[in-house]
This record gives sequence, C-alpha cells and structure tokens, in this order.
Amino acid sequence: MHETSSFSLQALVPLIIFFPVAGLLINVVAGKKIGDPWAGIIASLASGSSFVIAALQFVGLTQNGFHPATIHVADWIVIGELNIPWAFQVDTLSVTMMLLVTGVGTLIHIYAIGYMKGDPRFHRFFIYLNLFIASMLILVGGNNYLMLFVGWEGVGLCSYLLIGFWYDKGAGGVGNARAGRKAFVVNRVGDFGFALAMFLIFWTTGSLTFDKVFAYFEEHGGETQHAVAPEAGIGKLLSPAQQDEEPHGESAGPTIVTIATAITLLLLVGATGKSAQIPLFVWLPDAMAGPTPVSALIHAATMVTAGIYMIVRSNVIFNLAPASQMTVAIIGASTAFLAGTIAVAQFDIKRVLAYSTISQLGFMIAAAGMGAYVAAMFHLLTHAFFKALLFLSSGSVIHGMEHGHHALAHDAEAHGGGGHDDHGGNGHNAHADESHGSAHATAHEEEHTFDPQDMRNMGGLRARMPTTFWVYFIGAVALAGVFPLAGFWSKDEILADAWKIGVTDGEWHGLVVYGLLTVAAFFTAFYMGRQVLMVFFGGERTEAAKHAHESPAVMTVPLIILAVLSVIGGAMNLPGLHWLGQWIEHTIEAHPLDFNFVVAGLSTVIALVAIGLSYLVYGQRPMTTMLDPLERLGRAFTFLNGKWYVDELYHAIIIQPFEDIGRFLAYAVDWELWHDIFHDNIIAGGFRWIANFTAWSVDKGVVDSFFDGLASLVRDWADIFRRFQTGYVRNYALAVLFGAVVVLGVFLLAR
Amino acid sequence: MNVLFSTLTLVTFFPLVGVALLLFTPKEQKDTIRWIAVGASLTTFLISLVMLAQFNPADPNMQLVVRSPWIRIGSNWNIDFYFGIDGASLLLILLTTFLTPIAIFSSWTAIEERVKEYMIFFLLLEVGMVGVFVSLDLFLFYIFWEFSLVPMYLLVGIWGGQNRMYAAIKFFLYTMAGSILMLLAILWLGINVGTFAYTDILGKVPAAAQGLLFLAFAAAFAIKVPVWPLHSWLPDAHVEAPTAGSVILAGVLLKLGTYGFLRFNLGLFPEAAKQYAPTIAVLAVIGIVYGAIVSYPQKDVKKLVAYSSVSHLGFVMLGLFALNSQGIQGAILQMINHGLSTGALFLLVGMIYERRHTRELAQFGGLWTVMPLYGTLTLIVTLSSMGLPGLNGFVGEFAILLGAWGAGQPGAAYGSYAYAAVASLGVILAAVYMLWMFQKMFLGKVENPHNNGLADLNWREVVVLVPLIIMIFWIGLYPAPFFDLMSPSVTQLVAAIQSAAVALR
Amino acid sequence: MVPTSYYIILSVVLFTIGVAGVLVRRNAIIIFMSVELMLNSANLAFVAFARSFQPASGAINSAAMAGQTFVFFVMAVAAAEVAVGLALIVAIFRTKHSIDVDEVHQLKG
Amino acid sequence: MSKVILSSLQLVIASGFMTLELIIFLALAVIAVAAAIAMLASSNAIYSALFLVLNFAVVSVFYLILNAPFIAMVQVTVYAGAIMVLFIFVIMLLGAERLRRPDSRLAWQQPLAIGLGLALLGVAVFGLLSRGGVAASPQPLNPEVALTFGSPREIGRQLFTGYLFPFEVTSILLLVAMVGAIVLTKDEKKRPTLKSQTSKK
Repeated sequence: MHETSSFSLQALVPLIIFFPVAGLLINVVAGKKIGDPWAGIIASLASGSSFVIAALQFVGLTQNGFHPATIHVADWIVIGELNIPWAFQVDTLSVTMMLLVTGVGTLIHIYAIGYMKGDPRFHRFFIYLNLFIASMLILVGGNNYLMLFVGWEGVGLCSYLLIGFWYDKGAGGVGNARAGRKAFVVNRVGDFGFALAMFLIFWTTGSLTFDKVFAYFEEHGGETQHAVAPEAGIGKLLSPAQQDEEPHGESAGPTIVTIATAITLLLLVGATGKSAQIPLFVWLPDAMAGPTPVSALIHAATMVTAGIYMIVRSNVIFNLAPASQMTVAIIGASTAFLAGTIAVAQFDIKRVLAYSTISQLGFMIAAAGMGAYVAAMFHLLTHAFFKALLFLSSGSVIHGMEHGHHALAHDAEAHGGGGHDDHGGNGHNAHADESHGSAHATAHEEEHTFDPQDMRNMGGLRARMPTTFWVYFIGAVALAGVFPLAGFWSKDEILADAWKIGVTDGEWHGLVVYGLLTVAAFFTAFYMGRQVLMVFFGGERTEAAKHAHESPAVMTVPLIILAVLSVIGGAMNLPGLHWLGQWIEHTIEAHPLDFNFVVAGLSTVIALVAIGLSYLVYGQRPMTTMLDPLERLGRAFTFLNGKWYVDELYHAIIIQPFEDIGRFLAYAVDWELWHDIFHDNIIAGGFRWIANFTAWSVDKGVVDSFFDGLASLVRDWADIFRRFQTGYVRNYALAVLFGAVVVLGVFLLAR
Repeated sequence: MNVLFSTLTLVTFFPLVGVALLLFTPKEQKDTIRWIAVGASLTTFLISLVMLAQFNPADPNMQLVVRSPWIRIGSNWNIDFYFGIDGASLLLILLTTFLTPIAIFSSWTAIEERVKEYMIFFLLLEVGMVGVFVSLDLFLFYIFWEFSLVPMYLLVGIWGGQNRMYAAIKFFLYTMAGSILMLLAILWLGINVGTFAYTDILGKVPAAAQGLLFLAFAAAFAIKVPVWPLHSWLPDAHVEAPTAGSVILAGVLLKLGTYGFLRFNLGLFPEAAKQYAPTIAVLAVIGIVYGAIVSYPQKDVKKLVAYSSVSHLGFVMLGLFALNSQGIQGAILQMINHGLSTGALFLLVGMIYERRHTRELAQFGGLWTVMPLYGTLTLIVTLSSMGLPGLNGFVGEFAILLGAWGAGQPGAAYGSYAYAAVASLGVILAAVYMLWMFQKMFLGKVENPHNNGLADLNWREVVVLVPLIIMIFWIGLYPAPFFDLMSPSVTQLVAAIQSAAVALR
Repeated sequence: MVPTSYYIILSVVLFTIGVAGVLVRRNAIIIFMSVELMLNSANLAFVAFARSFQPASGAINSAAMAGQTFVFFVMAVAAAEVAVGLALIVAIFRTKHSIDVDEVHQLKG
Repeated sequence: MSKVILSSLQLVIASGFMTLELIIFLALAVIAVAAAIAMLASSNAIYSALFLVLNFAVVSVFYLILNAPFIAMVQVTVYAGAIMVLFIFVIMLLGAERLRRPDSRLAWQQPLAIGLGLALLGVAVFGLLSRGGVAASPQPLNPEVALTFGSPREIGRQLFTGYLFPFEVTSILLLVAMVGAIVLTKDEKKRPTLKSQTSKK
C-alpha cells in the first residue's frame, strides 16, 4: 500500500521486538556463564539494535510522507467475528514512543552495567530489562487494543519482577517482594477497567484494531442523538428476526456519546493504574524498592507513561466524550497537586522523585484530558529525559554513598567492630547486601541501619561527586520548569492549554485544572530546590557522605547524554515551530496554540519564587543536624510526610476487609459451615445416624435376631450331623458307593 | 470401518495393552513396571497424534466414527458401541493422552509402594477418561463415566495422604450421587427417543422435556466440575490425592464435567440451556469470586491451588453458557489451559513436598534463592494460571470474558453486563492469591533452616515440566491451531443454539 | 461268538473288585490302582458294546466306532489323572510322610 | 493232567454246550478276576502293581477278540507300560510298599464295604439278566469289515473328523495335567517368597 522504498524499512519493524527477545534468550541460556559484564553488554546491544530499528522507522516515515503502515506478522486470536493479529502499527505516534523507549532504554541499560556490577543476579536483571523493552515495544507498537494490553500487562510483570528484584530485602525480608506484589495487584485493578473497556469496544465496533475502531467512532460520531447500531455481524445472538423487530435508531438504547463515555471512563481506570493517578497511585512510591535503573526506566520514563500513550492513542473516542475528558483532566490535575505536596515532605531521595513523577504524570494526564495531546506527548518526552536523568543521578548518589559507607564499614571492621552484619543474608548474597541493601522502600522502618537514600544523611556532595552534581542540577532545573530548559516548554504548553479552556473558553474545570497545576508547579520547583540543596550543598552530615566518591564512566556518560537532552529537549516543539506537533499531527488531531506570554511569565515567576523560597529555608543556613527545617510546620508536615495517609486509608477500607472476608469465607463459611457442618455433620452425619439406627435398632434388633435364631437352630442340627463327617476319605467313598448302589438299583430294578 | 482397529478404539483401549504387560511383570521389578507404564501411555499419546492427523479440521461433524450395534433389548433399547470425535473432544483427548505420561513419569520416585497396582490403575484411568470423550452413545458414555471413578477412587484411597479414605469415599459418593440422576435422564432419553446415540437424539428432544433433563444432566456434571456450591469434595480429594492423582484430577477429571455440559447440556437441550444460562452464570460468577477469595487465606499450598480450580472452572462455565463462539471456544481452550497450568502447579507442589514433606506456606520462604530453576518455572506457571498475556491462561480468559460480555447484550444469553464485569474481578483476585503464594514460597529470606540446601530440580522433574511449559507458551503466543480445530464444531453448535433460541421466542 | 453279556458281567465283576479295593485298602497307591481297574472295566464294557453294535457285513457303524473312540478318550483322561494323582500323592507324602489315606482327615467335622 | 483237561475240553465242546471261544473266554476271565483280587489282596504294593499289569494284559486280549486291535495295543503300551511304570516308580521313590501302621480305625468298614460291593454286583447282574438280550452274541465280522473296524486308520479318521474338538481338548487336558504335576511336585522351600525378599532389604 506504500511506496516500495519505504516498505522495506517498515517491514523491519518486527525486528524491534526480535532483538530484545533474542537478547533475553541468550541471557536465559548463557547469562550465568558469561556473567558480569557480558550479560549486560549483550542486553545493551539488543536494546541498541532496537533503537536502530526505531530510527529506521523514523526515516521510513519521513520518506513515505508520514503514511501509517500496518505490518501483519501472524494471526493471534481468531474466534468468529473476533480477529486479533500480531501486527504492528507504524505511525508517528508509535514511532515516537519506540524511539523514546529504545533510546532511553539503551542508555539505562548501559548505566546499569555499572550500577549492578557485582550483583549475584546480574544476568537476571538484564533478562528482565530486555523483557521489559520487548513488552513496552509491544505496548506502543501494536495495532490493536489487545496487543496494547499484552504489553501493558507485560510491563506490569517486569515491573513486579524488578521491584522485587532483591526479593529477600526490605522490611522483614519481604518488603521488596510485597512492594512488587502491591504494584502488580494495583495495576491489575486498572487492567480490570481496561479489559472491560476492550469488551465494550469490541461489542460496539466489532473489532479491537485501532484503525477499525476509530473509523467506527468517526463514522458514527455525528449521530449523537440516536441509539447507536452495533457493527454488522456483532451481537449475532440477537437473532436476525429480533434485529428486524427493533430497527436501530430512535428507540431506546445507548447513544454513541454514552458508549464513548463508558469506554473512556473504563480506559481511564486503566490509565490511573499504570500511570499512577488518583486513586491508584499508591504503588509507585513503593516501587522505588527496585534497583535505581529500574526506577528510572520503568517507573519514570517509559512504563508509567503508557496510560498517557493509551489516552492519546484513543483520542478519537475521548473527543466524543467531553464528560470523560473533564474527568481525566481533573484527575490528572488533582494527582499533580496531591503528589507535589507529598514530595515536599519526603526524606528518601528516590521517594521524592517518585512523587514528583506521579505529579508530572498528572500534568500529562491533565493535558490529555484537555485534548492537548501534543502537549501531553511533549511533556512525556521531556519528562522522560529529565526524570530518567534525575533517577539515574540519584542512583549515582546512592552508589557513592554506599561506597562511602562500605569503606567506613571496612575501616570499622579493621578496628575490631563488625557493625554491618545485621544487614545479613545468606552467604553468597553478602556482597549484594552490602552494596545494595539500601533499596529499602521504607527507610524509617529500619532506622537503626544506615540508609544511603535518606537525604538527611547526605549534604555537601557537590565537591565529592562533581559530574553527578552538575547533571542532577540540570535535571532539577529542567523539572522545575526554568527557561529555557526542556521542562519549561512542555509544562508551559500544558498550562497554556488549561488557561485557554479556563480563561478563554470560560469552562470552570479549565480554571480548576489551571489552578491545581500551577500550585503543583510551585511545589515542584520548591521540592527540587530542597532536594538539590539538601543533597549537594552545605556540610557533610555523615561520615559516609564524607567518603562518597564519583561513579565510574559507564554510569556518568549516559547521565551526560541525558543531561544534554534535558537541556535541548524543548527544541522539539518550540512555539511557532511545532515540529513535534506537525509530526504527531500525521496520526492524531492536533491544534497548536500560540505562545501565551502571560502563562509563561506567570509560571517562570512561580518557579523562581519557589526556588528562592527553598533557598531561604535550606540554602541560607544549611542543615547540620538530621532535623529538617520544614518539620517546624508540625502537624501539616507530618500529614504530608505520611502521604496524606492514603495507604493507611486503603488498608483500612480495602485490604483489611478483604483479608477479613477472605478468612471468614475460607475458614468459617467454606470450611466450618459448608465443609464440616453441612457436609460432614448434616449430610454425612445424618446418613450415619440413619445408618446406625437401621443397623443397630432395626437390623440388629429385629432382622438379625430372627436370623440369629435360625442360625442357632441350624447349628444345633449341625452338631448332630457333623459327626457324619469323619474326615476319612474312604468313609466318603463308602457313602458314594452306597448312593451308587441305590441309584443303580432304582434304575435297573424299578420297572 | 473395522471396529476393533479403528484409531479411536485404539487410542481408547491401548493402555490396556500396558495393563496386560504389567500383569505379567513381577512386582519386584519396579523400574520395568514404570517403563512399561510410561511406554504404554506415550504410545497412546502417539496414537492420539495419528488421530489428530486423521482429523479434518474443516468438518464440523463427528469424525472417525466407529459404530456397531451392541446391546439390543426389545425394540426401544438400542445401545450402540459408538465412538466419534469433534474438535472439542479431540482437544480434550489430546490433553488426556498428553497429561497421563507426564503424570506417570512424575510418580517415578514419589510412588514406591505397590507400584504395579498404581500403574495399572493409572492406565485404567486413562481408558476411562478417553472413553468418556470419545463415546457418542449415551449409555456407553455413562459406563465410561462411572468407570473412570473407580481407578481414581483407588488412587486416592491407597496412595493418598493422611486422610485418604475420607477423601476417596467422599469423592466417590458425590460423583456417584450426581450420576444417578444422569442415568435416569439417559434412560428416559434412550427409551423415549428410541436410541441412545447422541447424533440421533440431537434435535429430537421435545422442548417441554428439556428442562428436567437439563437439570438431571447438570446435577452430574456440576458436581464433577465442580460448580459452586458443590465444590466441597474438591479440596479434600486434591489435598489427599498423590501428586499425579491431583494432576489428572484437576487436569482431566474436572473437564469431564465441563465437557458434559458442552456436549450434552448445550448440544441436546439448547432451549433449556438458553433458559438456564443466567442461573448457571450466577453460580459461575460466584464460583469465580468465591474460589479466588477463599484461595487467598489458605495455609496449605495444595488447598490453595484446589480452590483456585473452583475459580478457574467458574470461568469455563461462564464461557460455555455465554452461548456464543467467543465464550464457548474460550471455555474449551480454558479447559486445556487449566489442565496444563493447574496440572503443572500440582506437579510443582508435589516436587517440593517430596523434598520437605510439608505443604504449609508458612514453612517456606526464600526458596528462589535455594532452588532458582524451580522458582523460575513456578513463576511461569503461576503467571500462566493468573492469566498473564503471552501465556495460555490469558487467551482463554480473555475470550471467555469477551464472550460473557457479549452475552450481556440485551436479548442474549445473560442479558446483563454485570456477569462479565464481576467475573473480571476474579482476574484481579487471581493476581492477589497467586502472587501471595509465590511470595510466601519463594521470596524473602530463607528463614526456615530446613529449606537450606534443598536440591534444585533433577533432570526427571525438568523433563516432566518442560512439555507443559512449552504448551503454556505455545497457546499463549499462537493459539490459532487450537481454535482452528474447534471452530467449525463450535460454530455449528452456536448456530443450533441460536435457531433453538429463535424457536423458543 | 461269546455273548456280549458275558463281557459285561466280567466288566461288572472287575468293577466291583475295584470298588472293594477303594473301600478296603488304606494304601493310597493301591486305591489309585483300584480306580484304574474300574476305569479299565468300563473300557471293557465300551469295547464289548462297540463290537455288538457293528453288523457283520456292510458299512462301518460310526456309533459302534464311537465306543472304541471313547475308550481312547478314557485312556487319555486316565493318563492325565494318573499324572496329577501321583503328583498329589507325592505332595501329600512330603507333608505327612505317609501314604495312608486315613492319615489325611483334616475335613473331620 | 493235561490230557485230562484236553479231553474234558473236547467233551465240553462236543456237547455243544461250549465253544472253544467260550472256553478261552472263561479261562481268561478267571485269570483277570484272579489277578484283580490278587492286586486287591496283596500287602505289598509292588505285587499289587504287577498283578494289575497282568490284569491289563488279559483285558487287552479281550480287546483283540472284540475286534479292537488299536485299543488293545494302546492298552498294552500306555496302560500296562507307561502308566503302571509310573506307579511302580512312585512306589519305589516313596519307599511306601507297605504301610507303617497296620491297624486301622476303619476296620468296621470292611464288612460293610464287601457287602455293598456284592450288592452292587448283584444289582448289576440282576439288572442285566432281567432285561434279556443276554444270550445275543454278535456274528463274526466279514473279512473286509473286520479289516476296517477298530483299525488305527478308522479310529484316526473318527478322531480327526467327528471328535476333533474333544481331541484337541484332550491335548489341553494333558498339558494342564503336566503343568499341574510339575507345580504339585515342585519343592516349595526353594521358591523365593516375597517375605524373605523384603526382609533382606
């Protein structure tokens, strides 16, 4: 269907999955043997090759005039009208995501070679990472909702595996495992919504393929007043006769808007799960239990943006459902605000970033909800750059802190103390314990041990880790939205959209969204300032910080590349040029906005004020003790530090009741009542009672005694007769002869 | 066709050759006995592959038919020796012949007492199970149905755990109780229609009589499946059965029930099926959610898996009574999937039981560190069981739920979307209990000193598991061959049900 | 020719002697030999009757031949009986160290 | 002495009361009965066996007279030869020519047995005589019939046509008897039992 020149390039797209799968298979088979660092190098090569393929797709699209293409690999599920292929959708949107996933992914692979050095499960880590890349590419590359769902759950699995990568660490030895499970289960709640949305889409449109679904909604989009007709061939159980009786049209039945609203709200449930929005955001902070490269790759740059990708992909349906769009926007903005406030009061360096991620995802969701799909994608991309950068640099900081602590511990051991044994694990994991035992999700639970992620333990690292400091600084400023770094441009575009809806169009929810996002932006700038000041400035607050040192080049080089991208990333979609907008416009409807100087100015001012405020609190008089100046806020700080007690709330209203009900059903209802009382006592016991009654009273008492009497009668007679049984064969023979003579006599003589 | 040497007769009765050989093997030669049993069941599997090759996937009717008059009493007792298969029974036969060698092979070291009798019963069990799937005469079906009970009863009762007699008798009595009603219904049908042959009865059952007949058949099948709330025998039987027994019990015997629903309740009584679909769906949905919730707090791994069967079989029932292609094909595939995944889970539980002689969750923890290969394979099976896309469980569950949602359309079988929606909650809960189990067994630190130094899987255990794992991936990634096999038969069935539904209106 | 009944009477006499042997003697082997004698007397009767049924001229009467054929079968049975019977005697002798049939009276009521 | 016998024989024959054939019959019958009684009466089992052989030999002569040459030969080879040798062999093997315990607890049975035996004889003979047909004696066979009747060829034809099934059954019977004899006489003690095996483990 396309020019031959580009066809060959797009036919390559299945390879984008092939490489990571091949990489992971190699590591499954031989990873343990080739070990550190070759397993990592193979995985990085696999991911890099996928990046090359993605780049070729980019070239291919530019060559053929941005025509989307579908590459069919095989049929997957074909049942009746249902026809789901393994097929790839190559268009500007998916290629954008592919480039992001493979590009950032490759950098993080390389970084991880350094970060995971010496871990006993080194190769397994890279198997998971490659599996993740493959799943994520299925997610963004599929041409139907079910493949999207496959990738969606696949990345969820990788997330589960990687959060629990150090499955024997964390609170009580299972903290990490528990965090992984929490992530998976919470995501499954989202998937539940997504699955129902798919069912509804299929039974409405008769397909799950993007093209056909969107074509249906575009075709029927105008019929807002009528009950919608199911696509021909669907709902065949309604017999033909019945369908004739009820011609679709004016009669009762859902209109296209109702259906679109239902579908989009269900999709939103899915998005809130994967993209960590209210109410399902609780898993993401706990997910920081995973190794830091995982936090960067999965829980900041790529997987968590899947929800945004899905909404942007489904824009045709969302556009038909204004009520859903409003819901999406408000949920996004609220999440941005809520997470922003929580981030302010956290001490764990990764936890701050985690809440920051939730907050920024809120920005993107809000943008998608306002129909500003390009802005959402723009922020998605820039955020991927600087948040991956921030996470990786925080990993570098943690790495440095650990090595500092490690050096100290060795000193202490040399002087006769052995204080770090309580980190312990079993023998062969000892090294991993020392170098990475830090990944505790919940720092305060193990206060007696040293926590290299606690920002209160840091300070003054600027001098010890200069490269890390500079890239961290760039990332922080980009996130805070300071002109002219990447974050400024993308965040500003979202705010401008909210302003347009709220102020220009006068919609109330636009104002609410704008307000919430602006406050969130303020908090963003504040907590980033707080973090940089706490970590890198002032004096070292612990011995470990004093002994921290810079990370190796294999880690810092990817950081520098990401830092560059964070600086220039904004150029992708500069106002007036709108390169990204034009590029994505080939796939989805985009309406570029003019640059809004009021919004831009306002947000710049807000960011600067927030940074200034953070300097006032943390910069002027640097912290010297473990006491955070903000703690003087008292209850408010405790509340924010406790994350609005959402986890506790969920525990009280969902988890505890579920466990209680489960236990009640399992033990009381199913076992005691149903199994023991009903079946064993009533049915079996009743039967036994009847049987006993019959056996002892009726059978033994009446029937048996009658036959007993008969039997004893027989026995008495038998006592007489038994004397005839002498046991001598010849006696018996005599008797036989006697009989024979009698019989013969009767036969021969009796006539 | 020659009755004696047709493929179906051969695939059904070939294990008897193994039985005959075993009878002449001295019981001291345990290894010879094991090899004979494995060889006989593997040969049966090969014969079933021949059957697969002879099967024409495009033909929706019964194929490879063998039929000859068997018992004639008077003019209205016409009992035939009548074998034949369609896509659904073909797949279930393949599942049976595939799982039996695996189950036998897995008993290699687990069974040391009375090996000869054990193997003989196992092969007899295979005859019974395959016989149920190939029989097209209702009387013959009933004979095989009851026959399959006996070896299983003995397997549980002789080689089972602590409480084996209780479990065995309970299993036997429950299944038997349901079968009585079915026998009555079969006799009624055979005498009133004048034949016991399935294909001849098809479409001839008067609508007025269908209701009671449906319930009579359903009583037998619902206990076997088991449909909530008739599941009380299942945890007992599963917990007490020897590992291989559990594998076959979960893998095939429960499918006898769902197969019966598919073949007889849907096939013979379409009007009644349409009428009772919402009722069955309610029970199925309750079973899904209830089974999942009850699995979670279990302390015994085997019991947890047993209750998860209740949940999974709920999905199958929900799919069957959606009465559309997606639901029914998904249900058939899910029967296969459940056989593979839950079978594999029981095998895995058996392997750890052989090492630790306990199945209590609290006794484990951190096993992944000690037994990495075991942990990884268990993870794959666990994920398959909770329906992760790319593995087999997902394809079946997705098709079932999609079908159930379609059945929720106004005028369709269920008439409400609530069934599919609530059932989908089961997918969330599956993640809850399955991951809980995995965490308790494999994650965390090794805290129980007994778990230190456990040997990882040996080659025999790997050989047992690898075919299952391959199938798990195959069905997950490329289920098309399986759907192709069953599609024509199911399409014909659905068409028949729809025309019956029109007639009902 | 000697009348058939003479042979029959001889057969009866021999049979009676056999019966008496079974009843009078305790030695299992002699009892056994007496049984053989009885069988032999029966054979004699068979052959005698066979001869009497065969007409002097004309075709062979197959009914008459049946008598001789039957004798053949009786001999086969007798051979089998002897084999098993003597084996039994040997087996009994092993446990009882005697072939006195009166020693074997476990069936005494 | 012999002259006396010969002349009295001639007298008897000449009187027409008896033929030569009858005389031979009677003589042989006396020998047969005497041998049977001697078998019954001798206290040594070996003697018994030898008397029985004599009896069998005499009976085989009767068979010859009765136009049953095949049966007669079989009688001599199988009965008098094989079977009786087996008897003697067993007697020798067990060393049980005489019983160790002469007294019998069943002495009371002997008169009873003899009485009943005589009754049997009486009933049979009386029954036979009372039915007539006693005097009927078959005509001598024509030469061509005599050649065929009772010949091995004719018996073989009978066995493989009309009596094929019983014949085959007989072979199975003999096989079973052989197996039975082997099983019965096999030494029980040398057989490995399950108990001894399991106890070894």
